[in-house]
Amino acid sequence: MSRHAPGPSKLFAVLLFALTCAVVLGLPGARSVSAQQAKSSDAAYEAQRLAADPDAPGPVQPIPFSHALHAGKYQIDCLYCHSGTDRSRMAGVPPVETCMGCHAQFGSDLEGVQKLQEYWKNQQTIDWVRIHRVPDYVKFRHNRHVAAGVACQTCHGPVQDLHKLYLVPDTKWVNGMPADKLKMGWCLSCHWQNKASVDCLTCHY
Amino acid sequence: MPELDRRDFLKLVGAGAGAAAAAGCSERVTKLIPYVIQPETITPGIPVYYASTCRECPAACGVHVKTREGRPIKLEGNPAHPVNKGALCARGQASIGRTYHPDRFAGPLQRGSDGKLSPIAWDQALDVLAGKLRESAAQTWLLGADRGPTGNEVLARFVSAVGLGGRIVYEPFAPESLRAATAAVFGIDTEPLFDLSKADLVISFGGDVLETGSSPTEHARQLAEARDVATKERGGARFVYVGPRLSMTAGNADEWVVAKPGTEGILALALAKAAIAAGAGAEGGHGALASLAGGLDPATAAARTGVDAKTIERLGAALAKAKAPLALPPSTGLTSARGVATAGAVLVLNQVLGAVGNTVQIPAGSGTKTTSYKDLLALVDAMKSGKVSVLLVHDADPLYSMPASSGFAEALAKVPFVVSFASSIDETTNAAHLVLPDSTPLESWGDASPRPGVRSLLQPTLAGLFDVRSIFDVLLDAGRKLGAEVAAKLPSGDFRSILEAAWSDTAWRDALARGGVFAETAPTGAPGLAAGVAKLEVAEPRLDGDGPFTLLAHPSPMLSDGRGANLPWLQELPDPVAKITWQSWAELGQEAADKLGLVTGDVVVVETPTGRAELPAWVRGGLRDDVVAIATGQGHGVGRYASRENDGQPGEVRGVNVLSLLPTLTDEAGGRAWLCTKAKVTPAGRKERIAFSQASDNKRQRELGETVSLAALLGEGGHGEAAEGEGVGEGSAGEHEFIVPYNAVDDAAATALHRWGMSIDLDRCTGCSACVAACYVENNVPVVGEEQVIRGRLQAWLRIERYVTEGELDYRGGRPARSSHESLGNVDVRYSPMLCQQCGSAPCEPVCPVIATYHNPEGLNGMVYNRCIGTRYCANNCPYKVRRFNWYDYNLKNFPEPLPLMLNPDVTVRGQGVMEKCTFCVQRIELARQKAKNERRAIADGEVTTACAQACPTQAIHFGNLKDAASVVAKKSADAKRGYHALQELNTRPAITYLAKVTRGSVEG
Amino acid sequence: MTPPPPAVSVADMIRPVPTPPDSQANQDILAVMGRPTLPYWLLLGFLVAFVHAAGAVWVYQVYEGLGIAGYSHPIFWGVYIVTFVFWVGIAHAGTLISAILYLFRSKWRNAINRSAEAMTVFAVLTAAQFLGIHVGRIWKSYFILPYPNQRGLWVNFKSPLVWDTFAITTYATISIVFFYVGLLPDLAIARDRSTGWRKLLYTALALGWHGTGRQWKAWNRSVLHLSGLATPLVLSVHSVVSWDFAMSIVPGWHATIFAPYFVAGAIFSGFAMVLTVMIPVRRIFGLEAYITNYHFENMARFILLTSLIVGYSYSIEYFIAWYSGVEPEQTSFWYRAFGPYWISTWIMIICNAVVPQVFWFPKARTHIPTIFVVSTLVNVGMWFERYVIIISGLSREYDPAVWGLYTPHAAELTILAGSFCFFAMFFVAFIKIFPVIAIAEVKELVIHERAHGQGGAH
Amino acid sequence: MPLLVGVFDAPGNVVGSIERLRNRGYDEVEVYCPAPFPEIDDALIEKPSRVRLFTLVGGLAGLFTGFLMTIWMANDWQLVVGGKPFTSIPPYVVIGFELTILFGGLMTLLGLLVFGGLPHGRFGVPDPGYSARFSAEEFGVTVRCKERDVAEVDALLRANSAKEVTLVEP
Repeated sequence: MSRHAPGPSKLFAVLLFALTCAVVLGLPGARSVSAQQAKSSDAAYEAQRLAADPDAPGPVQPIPFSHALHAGKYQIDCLYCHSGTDRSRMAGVPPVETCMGCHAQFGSDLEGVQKLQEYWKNQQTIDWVRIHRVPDYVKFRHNRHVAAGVACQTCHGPVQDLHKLYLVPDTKWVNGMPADKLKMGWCLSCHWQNKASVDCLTCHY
Repeated sequence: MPELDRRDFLKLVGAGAGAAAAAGCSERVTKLIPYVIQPETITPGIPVYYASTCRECPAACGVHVKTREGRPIKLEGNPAHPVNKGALCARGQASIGRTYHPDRFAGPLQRGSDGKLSPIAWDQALDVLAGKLRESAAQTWLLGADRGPTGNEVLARFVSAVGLGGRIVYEPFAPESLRAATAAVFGIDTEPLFDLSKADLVISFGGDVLETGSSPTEHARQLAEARDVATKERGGARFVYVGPRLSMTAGNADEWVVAKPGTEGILALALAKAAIAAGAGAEGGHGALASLAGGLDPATAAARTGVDAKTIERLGAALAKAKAPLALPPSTGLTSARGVATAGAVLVLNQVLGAVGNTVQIPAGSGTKTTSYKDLLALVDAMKSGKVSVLLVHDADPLYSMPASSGFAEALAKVPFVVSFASSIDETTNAAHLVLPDSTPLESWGDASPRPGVRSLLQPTLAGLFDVRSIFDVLLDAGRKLGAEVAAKLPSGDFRSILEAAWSDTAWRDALARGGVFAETAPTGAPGLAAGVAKLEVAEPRLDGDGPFTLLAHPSPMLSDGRGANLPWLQELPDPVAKITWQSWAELGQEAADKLGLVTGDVVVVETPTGRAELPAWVRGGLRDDVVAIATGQGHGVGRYASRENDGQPGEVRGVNVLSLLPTLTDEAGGRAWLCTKAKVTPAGRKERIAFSQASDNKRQRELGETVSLAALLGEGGHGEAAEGEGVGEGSAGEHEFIVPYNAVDDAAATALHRWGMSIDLDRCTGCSACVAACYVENNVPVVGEEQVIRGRLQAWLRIERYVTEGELDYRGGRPARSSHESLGNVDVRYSPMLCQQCGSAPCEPVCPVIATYHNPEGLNGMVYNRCIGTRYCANNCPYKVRRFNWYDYNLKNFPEPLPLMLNPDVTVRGQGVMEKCTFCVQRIELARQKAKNERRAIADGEVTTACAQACPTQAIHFGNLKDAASVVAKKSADAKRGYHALQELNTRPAITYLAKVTRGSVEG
Repeated sequence: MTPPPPAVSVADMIRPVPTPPDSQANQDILAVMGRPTLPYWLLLGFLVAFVHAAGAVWVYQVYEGLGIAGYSHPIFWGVYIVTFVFWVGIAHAGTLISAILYLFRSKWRNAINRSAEAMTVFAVLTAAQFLGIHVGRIWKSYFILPYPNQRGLWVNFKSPLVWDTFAITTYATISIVFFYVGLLPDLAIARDRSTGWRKLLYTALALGWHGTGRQWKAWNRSVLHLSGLATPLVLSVHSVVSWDFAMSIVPGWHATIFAPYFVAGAIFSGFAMVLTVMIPVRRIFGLEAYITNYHFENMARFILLTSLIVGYSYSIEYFIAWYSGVEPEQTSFWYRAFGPYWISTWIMIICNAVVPQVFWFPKARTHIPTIFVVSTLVNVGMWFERYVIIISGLSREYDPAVWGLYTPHAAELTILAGSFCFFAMFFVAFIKIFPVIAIAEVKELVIHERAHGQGGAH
Repeated sequence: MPLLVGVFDAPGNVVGSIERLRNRGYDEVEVYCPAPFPEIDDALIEKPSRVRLFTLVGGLAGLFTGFLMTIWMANDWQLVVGGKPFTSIPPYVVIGFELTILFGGLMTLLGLLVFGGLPHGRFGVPDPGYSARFSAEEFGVTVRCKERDVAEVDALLRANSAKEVTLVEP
């Protein structure tokens, strides 16, 4: 609960937010991107191809983003893009700004990055297809699990090896019944194992 | 990710919390939409708080706006603000709904030739406005409420620069009489400040300071401080209420003096005289008094006021004896054509008692200076005679809030071009030709200064939801369109820059952070009496018409002057006294009703010289039999919630607008008079179902809303039950030898760090219902509407029960008798908040077949919505009846767009067919737990509190960890003399300890 | 004894066993199952139609929410639960007659046990539906079963509602088994005398019953054991139902007398229903030879007895309320008799405790119209008994601020009516498909009498 | 082998003939009764039916299931309701009882099928010698014997006042 009062940053925030909303409402954005860089590695091209592969499991995303490339090859820390996940109930999904932080500099020869820059130019939001979700009456807390040292892969699968993301199936058995990934029994089996709270009110309220 | 949340809610609202499970929402393709640029302060999932100011009433309480992903979801009191010190009243709590109101205008509108309002673009709208101004600036008038120092300044500059006819600052409940009286008595045109916290004897002459006064939250807190039995000796201040009606404020008094309405001034003078006779100290007012209260010996005063001489002498003596007495002037309802004299008399009494400079301050420039009512009436005449060609209306609904007899309607019809700045539909806007929607308080910059030294800021916490613009920027732009010379006279820049400039004398960012600059000015001392005193003519007021009844048009605590009527929460919150929702009702005294052969629910015709109205009667003992009382606020014909739905479409008039009955009278100084007519009351011969939220105020001597006499508390015998400790109260005195004393701490797991508990101090609870409103907003509690309330389906998790006296074991047949146990001159009202008691051995738990409700390790009575199958056995078995069932998918039916945006994302929205109830705001506990858990410690006292406790103006509710012996709640719960548990003979082992209300008895001379 | 005739050659003896005219009992009772008449079809058609109408209302309720019913805080249970308890009560006569009277070897049961058992089965089926109709989230109601699930959750066996689920399920199962076992020999009889689809049906159901020695031996034993099991069951089921209320702390519910009180009431209403149904059936299908006034008189005696028990319970409830000195209890009962629900209360007292007293007079016990009227009134009275207990109890609880009132709405009343049609539908169909009287057991008597040459069909 | 059918009116005679046939060493005897007559069954089969065993086993199984299930489930995931102990016997008695009855009843049905030899014969094909009159009010006694004994059996049955005796199979 960040009850600290709004400093200059907050004001800035409010204005920025106003701007964002205005943009969402379709007013023209004011920024542009220079794209003059060296050619990307073949690995990058390969990754992009695989990430876009319609036959691979998982939904086709607006941008062929490869976790295997970023988290795997380049070893970028999850929290670098998904910031806030260690502080908040919700996982931080990187704003376009974050992506542009790097891709303003390079990768513009990749069609995926071009798409990204397109989004940025029009100040549009990227509508990713959601893959991991729990019902709304389940109050999952990312920060708690990060604090407890649960690896992201535990729930999200080996993202560092996945070019195209999907709900990597995993089944635990509870009372002889199969509990699929992100189902209650699946969460519980881990909670029981690690002596985490299994009080109903921990997740349901 | 606002969009994401909205989608979530839409789905939630669509599918319902539980039903979603069946739907298997994980299969549904949903989008994950991040920001383009994420504001650095916003971390999705973590609330951010911004300090701002509530603009529901002139009191200008400071608020913290709780935002999630840049979206305000709740208003909380600003602890740093001197007015409300962290509390926030029901109206403030509900005001967040204005921003997400389904009636809001998406953008500017113009009335076309077809008579319908149709959207136009802003610049187009501005051209239209500018054009009108160019044509007839001199015949243009600006009518609206006070907008704070800077706002007023800008408006004034605009008026002069463009050369408008003038500006009317209009506030229907403005205490003009009091201002005039202060001017007359002390020669200073200001509003006196009353500090109840210092007083040891408060006598209110019809001043309903706790619900509809100038600053209810503040006064409630002060009164509670003054009467705190823990710190003040002998029960602290005594409180006497003078007036014809047992209002909420009166219900909190020790003694109720039933005076004839309008004779408060006379009584005040008589008391002053009696006080002097008993040797009141201050020389101040004696001279003036002699001239004013020449012949007012107790006997004559008694004859004129209907208060017997003995009482007058007794009270006089008491006032004389009191160290810090305080007399409060009448508030709106009792302001008569003699308003100035009455208020003046009260001020004189204060002067005589030496209260001025002590409990009464007369600081220059306090309160809001409104235009005199007579000037407004003059404008109405001008409008009638076609002298006004353009009327700009903002922050006011005069077409509703002006008495019909003033002819405002006809006058407005004569105005060729009416511009409204309202952000959502109201009566006046419905008649406007151009609508330029202003931004709501949560979206706008601004400031307010309720009294010298206290400057409070508003800052926007939401933008882009609607295409609306601040009235100031609109007017400035329109003005600038009129040419360079006008523009030159206008302040430069937009309103925000103007505001910042106006605050340049302060540390702007600091001020924003704290919510303003709060430098309380030093006491003003006691100014001497001015010559004006002699001119006061204290006498019975003029009342138009004839008829056995005096019409008392008292302000509604929830709807106020009608501005609250379109907020569903305020409609559904039961009136603190009548416990009626969504409707208008006429209060009649018991005897009067018996004479007319009326019972509660019978429709009566109330006739005055200026109008007639039909509305159901509520028969009560707490009202003089020569008075009929009707609350303001209802009677709207537009607005989704303000008006009744008529085959699916709003537009049928809801209830009665009492203003249609009032003649247009003014007080001596031209201020607005409310107590101004007699009325005839006749049965209409039909019945109407009243939307009561409470069946009966007879508690049948059961262990609810207990009291303990002061004598008993001080261990001086009297009622002995206090000594019993457990099971305080007349009803339970020594009867329950089978009650097992218990320790609520035992009902938590030994290993748990917390046992959540609550203490509720009935001696502090005023019944204001702020907690209820807070609960509604915090927990996404649905509003169900009039018809459902009548069918007994109110969804409130927390309700305030209003019991009168210990009650009797009446075995009347038929329906439970609505007619109250009140009686004239007798105050024994017990307000008792009732919410889930989180019982240690809860009757609701073992009967649930699926363990949807259970007892968690920290002592909470958990309710798992998605497990519930809706057998409703738990609710049957709950003796406190605090469980509510979703008979329909209320959240689907009653949360039209964009209301879902204000739902609390941390609380599941309950779907059709599940049980719901209070869980001590477990979502707040979970949030607080994060920090504590990271630091491997228990949640500290004060680190988490429930929405109800937080909102309470008097801090009657304390929430915390009972396992922590040092916590406030643990200490409070340990109170052996006042502590009791509701219906303890059932041995449910509640976690809530009530502290019995202290009966201090009537004031001794 | 005649001397054996001279032996003839084997060849001469070869010929099929001739079939003489069928026995009187078979003819009479199977005649009931004869070709349905037009009025029969009309009646059945109406019933089916109404059941569907009620079903439509229920679907609408599931879609809209229980709000369309008359529920009102704090009365969370209404007509649905009332009707549930009512039908469970009705269901008691069958097993009682079949099981308990069987153990007591009171042969007069033979004439009525078949139809009574049928009623039991149909009544239980009707009642069971109301558990589903009543809950807020029918689509989640399977949560109430203790089945292994990935959530790792079980049910709360401390909850009377779970007891109820088990009791009703058991009772339904056992009643059906009992009904079927009793039906076996008659199915064989029907099989031997039917053609077409009926032949097929009965052949299948009869499981090749021939009435051989070992079949009868096993059958006798099974019926004995089933009776032995069903007797405590029938007493337990309504006790459990009564605990749905007695286990709570609601004034007017929380009473130790409830179990015996409810069981007596159940038998009371059960017998009344059997009479209400059988009197017309006997009349229409001319079964006077089998269901005689003697049977009716015995049942009237039972009604008189149980009526006395029920009446006693009423008075005891009030006595305890007064004697306990618990004010909420006293208040609740006062309002029960003189409050908003006084009409229901007095209907219940008069119909259940007063009217049946006419059976003290043998004339009344043997006068069929009287019996019919009384039994019908008892049914009405027993429905209102449950209504009074549930509604008036809930409407006057501990917190006077939230006292409330409840009046049933159209939806509930439609579904209530629908439940009667549902029950009737099954029974009407049953009349034409299965023998309404246990033929084999009737024959047992007939043959005995023929063997020992006694008279009178008792 | 030939099959004779004797038709009787009185159960007493049936019992008589059965005993006689047994004494003469005829084992393949079967009776068809229209109604339950324990004396006949007992004459045919001496030892008491073992259905009782099934009932007992079923009942006990139910009882144990009832208690073990409730106690185990309440402790498998311990959730406090109404501050009551997890293993609280009184409420579980109800479940125990109900399951006793349920299982007992179902096992009894099973017993009937097993010991009653149901389903009996091929679908829709009656035993040779069975006829509809045995589901009316007459009794049938069928005897399968060697050809040379036909006469004796015939005589024996008639001697026990069989209404008629017929040979349905040579």
